[in-house]
Amino acid sequence: MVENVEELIKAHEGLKREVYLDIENSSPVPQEVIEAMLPYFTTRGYGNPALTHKPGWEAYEAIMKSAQKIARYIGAENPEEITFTPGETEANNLALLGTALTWKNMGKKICISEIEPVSVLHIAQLLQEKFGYKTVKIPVDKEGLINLEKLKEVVDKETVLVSIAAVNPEIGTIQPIKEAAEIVKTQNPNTVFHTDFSDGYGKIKINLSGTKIDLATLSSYKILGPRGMGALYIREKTKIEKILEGQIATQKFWPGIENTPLIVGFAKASELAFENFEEKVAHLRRLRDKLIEGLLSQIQDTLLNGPHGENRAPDNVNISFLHCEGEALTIELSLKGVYVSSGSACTRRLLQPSHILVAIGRRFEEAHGSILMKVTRLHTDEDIEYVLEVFPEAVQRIRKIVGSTVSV
Amino acid sequence: MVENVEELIKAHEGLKREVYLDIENSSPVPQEVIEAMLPYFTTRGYGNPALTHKPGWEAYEAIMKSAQKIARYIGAENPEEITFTPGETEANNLALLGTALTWKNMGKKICISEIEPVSVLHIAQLLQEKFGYKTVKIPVDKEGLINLEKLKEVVDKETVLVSIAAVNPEIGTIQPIKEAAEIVKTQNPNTVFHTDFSDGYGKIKINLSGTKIDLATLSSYKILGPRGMGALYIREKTKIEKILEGQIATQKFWPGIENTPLIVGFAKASELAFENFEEKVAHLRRLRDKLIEGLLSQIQDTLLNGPHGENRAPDNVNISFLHCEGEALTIELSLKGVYVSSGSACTRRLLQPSHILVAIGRRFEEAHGSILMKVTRLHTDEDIEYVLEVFPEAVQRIRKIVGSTVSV
Amino acid sequence: MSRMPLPYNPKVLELFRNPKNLGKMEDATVWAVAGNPMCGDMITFYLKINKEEIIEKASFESYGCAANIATSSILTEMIKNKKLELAWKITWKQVTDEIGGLPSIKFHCGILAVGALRRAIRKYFKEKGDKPSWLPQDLTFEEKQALEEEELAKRLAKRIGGQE
Amino acid sequence: MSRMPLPYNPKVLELFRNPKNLGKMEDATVWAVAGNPMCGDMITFYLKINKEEIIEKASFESYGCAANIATSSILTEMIKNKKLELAWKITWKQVTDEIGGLPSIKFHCGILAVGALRRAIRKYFKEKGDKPSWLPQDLTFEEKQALEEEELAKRLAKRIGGQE
Ligand SMILES: Cc1ncc(COP(=O)(O)O)c(C=O)c1O
Ligand SMILES: Cc1ncc(COP(=O)(O)O)c(C=O)c1O
Repeated sequence: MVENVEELIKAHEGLKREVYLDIENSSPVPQEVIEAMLPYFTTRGYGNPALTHKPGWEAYEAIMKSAQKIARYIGAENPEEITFTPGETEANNLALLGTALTWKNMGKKICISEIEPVSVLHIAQLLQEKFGYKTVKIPVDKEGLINLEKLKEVVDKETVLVSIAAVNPEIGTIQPIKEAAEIVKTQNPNTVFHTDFSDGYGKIKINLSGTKIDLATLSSYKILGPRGMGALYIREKTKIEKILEGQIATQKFWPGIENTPLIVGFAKASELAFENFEEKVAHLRRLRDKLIEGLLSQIQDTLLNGPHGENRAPDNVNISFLHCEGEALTIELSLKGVYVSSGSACTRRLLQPSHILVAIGRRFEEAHGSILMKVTRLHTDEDIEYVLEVFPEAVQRIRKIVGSTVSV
Repeated sequence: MVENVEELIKAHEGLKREVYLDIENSSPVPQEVIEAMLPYFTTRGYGNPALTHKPGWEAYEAIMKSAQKIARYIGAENPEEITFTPGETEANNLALLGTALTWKNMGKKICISEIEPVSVLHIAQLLQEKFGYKTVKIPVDKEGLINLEKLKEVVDKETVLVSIAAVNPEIGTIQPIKEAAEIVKTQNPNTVFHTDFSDGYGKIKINLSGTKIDLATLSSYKILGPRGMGALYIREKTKIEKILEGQIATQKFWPGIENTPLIVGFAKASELAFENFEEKVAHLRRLRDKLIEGLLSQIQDTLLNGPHGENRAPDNVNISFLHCEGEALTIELSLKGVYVSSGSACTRRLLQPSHILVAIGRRFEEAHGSILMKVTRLHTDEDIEYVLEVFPEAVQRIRKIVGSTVSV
Repeated sequence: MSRMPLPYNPKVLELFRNPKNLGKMEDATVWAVAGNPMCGDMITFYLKINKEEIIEKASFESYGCAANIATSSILTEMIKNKKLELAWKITWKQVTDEIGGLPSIKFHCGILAVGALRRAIRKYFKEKGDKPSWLPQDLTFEEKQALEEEELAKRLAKRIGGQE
Repeated sequence: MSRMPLPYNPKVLELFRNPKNLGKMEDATVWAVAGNPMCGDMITFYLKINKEEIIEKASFESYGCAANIATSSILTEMIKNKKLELAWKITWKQVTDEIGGLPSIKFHCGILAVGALRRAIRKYFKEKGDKPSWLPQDLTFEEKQALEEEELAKRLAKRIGGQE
């Protein structure tokens, strides 16, 4: 199989431009972030931050400063509220399983939206299937906005946890998350409110201490930081239990010794995202709209998935190309140097396409032909123009292969 | 607090040499490993290895080649048996909790040694305290060798799991792990045998497919690879359930998308450890013995913790300095550029000193004055000589502060 | 298996890029479909069959991934100028081998391609009102699998809610 | 708190490196110990007290971490030339403040230092056979804590197995 993949990579030789837009799944790390991390791999702070020697103290300093920075960017009261985890997945697991463990005798109802990322969805399902919880899914409208009325109805005395992503990772819907948290706490002040904020961090501003949000997940690579790093904001008085056991260094809720270089990289990536924030976000919005409008106007039989305009994450582009299978299209685009992902069942290794697209009412065929892209501050107008140049012919070629099949 | 730490770091200015020996807790990463990782952060394989585009295929290739390499070094049948995790802690949690979840209706007895690392010990305790398991601890002798007779007695029909570290991380005892696994399987062929092999990997050879070991934990930083990476060897037919939920990329037992640069770094560190293996291990042994003999001969009232000679890990040095508190000594040594850790209660933020030292019969006072050091292939004779030069006066100064206190 | 063996081999990629016998055949003797757009996997096979029951021309259209496209394309090559009886006997395993192997999660692509071909052959004889002795009464493995995938898609769609 | 606030401040480090009033005092009027080597925390206080009940000299020895050493040392400075009554009134909080603050997990070091001092003062009056009115009958917070730590260590040692 390794030989096969070498051939696949070779098939990409001689590309005149490469544009990576699959930030949803992974991302390259810019040079400035690398340079911030490097000393912590080799010459500084490579010790255990809980120990009394110089490399440990250097690690402690770096971790504290990083936590302070990140706390500031999300309006947390203090850096102790930041728990670093190996990623978004682990932070979501800690939020949901840790809360369920803490309140296991208080109630057995959990409430999520229909369009949560799989790490939230699958934990909620696990709690229902194996631990006697009732998991209620709040429906969303055609743009992915959660139904606040329904949320109000559902949250009751039995509800230990509500988890709703502030910004949907796939279709970019920005939820009224503050209101959602207010509603939940009005219904039951003891319900813990969690949000996966991975797609909001660095893209929309939030001041968590001014909200009723108790737990919020952050992810490093989604803002061009290194993989292997995420965080869970845990509001000071929120009770939670750790879900794994082991050596405790400076943190209480995730065992093991902190990964100083990656924490420093995450903080540096945050700094780069929040410096001249408005300007950067305006750049994202402009490229996003250029890409959306270019694709919708040049290619027929397309559907934008998720909201238009202000309710949409500034970086998110998700379009369904009808009569066009998504995985085939990602390969065709890859051979032209454009790297994207698809909500197709094929890409997901399941018969079902993205549950998120289905939840906003897309037919299966529409979901199979969806392509997800995210622009970053490092993308240029030329990048978008290149994507717009190669996209129509890629879609055309795949549609030619499909021919009359799907309309038969 | 951050200001305080800056002062502490400043107090180290003008050191003529620095020798980092706290490999137990964290480690710097050599330049060759950095160089292997760097392209995967910035220019190659930064995609999701499960996706059909070039950066994904590059990631897949890198991960497969890394897994193949590591599989080869431990004598695994095939690379599918390697599951990458964010660290040793997570691999141990997966091994123990994942096995307990799988066999929860088969038996409720778990068996570990008295001297397991805390990530194994605490999970075993958790299973006992919260999930109705009976955790039996196999005693060890004064050198830390497990009692095989006792193991044979304890393992019965009810025993779902045995976990014994092949090499003890603190006192370096090399266990007769093959025999232990044989005994366990003879008593009950269904019992899953796990070993935390983090302190053996790269230091002693093993051919796992020729043993009865089902699960084995590896750690990257303990062989000078990057932090944030570990692995669990899962023998092909061994059943285990994942313990966290989320997006599945190319692996089945740990959710989330693989961390390609750190996996590549781990593989490169492995390569460096296994190239000219005998020579490197001989170098470790020589430096280890030079350090042990130098300290024992120059400083009075010392005790070597763990075995002498062949039964001791080639890199491990652990000595108790009587009438000398360990944390104070680590600070004194740090101010001279020698970075070590201690089994003292203070360092551990508990009233109790290392359970491992207590288990081999050390009195509390002896444990409090213990210092743990590990040498690496990058240490030189000059490093060891420097340590031997500064150590006696450091111990002397701390003993002067202690004065007659402990003998009162 | 813990690692999803995803990468296609070079032959799949080549046929994905330059598929042979692609497109609707206007003068087809018979055509058939297998799969369902709901599961993102659908193949149409067109056959031109002469009086000696030899496949003179075969073509395909495919709504599916690269493996789907490549297996369909190679199958059209494999059956060209073959007697129907011989074409019928081609198994999904032979198709997969011919293409140089497929990742296990893509096996169903080869199965679907063979399913579509066999449907077309059955349809040909049905329309002719004639059943040769080599043509089994019962559905073969590949045909059953195609049917199952189609039904699974419908059930899933129904469960998820009101999709056609 | 999720983060262990570990780093010592510069004053602690300075006193760790250059402790004041270190060492056994041969001509001490009284001495006392608090803590237990089993928990890795033990302080000996030596006092030279004159007829006016003024502490003329104080010194210490410490088996413990840097915080332990520094708080003991600063306390010997704080009580020098003080009347016993005033020395008695110094609380662990004042010691901790004097040293510029301690990480919370090191608070017990200040408590133990004050505990040792108060024990020495009690012992002085007990040996004299005299109890001034300002000296409370009951153990104070710091003395009780010292006692508790000592007993915890013994219990732990017993539980873990056969240690003295
Ligand atoms: C003393 C000690 N150090 C280090 C580790 C491993 O830490 P990590 O999982 O962060 O690699 C452990 C895990 O049990 C441990 O007990
Ligand atoms: C589609 C998708 N991509 C990425 C991630 C995050 O992956 P990681 O935890 O490896 O950062 C998730 C987590 O839920 C996800 O659902």
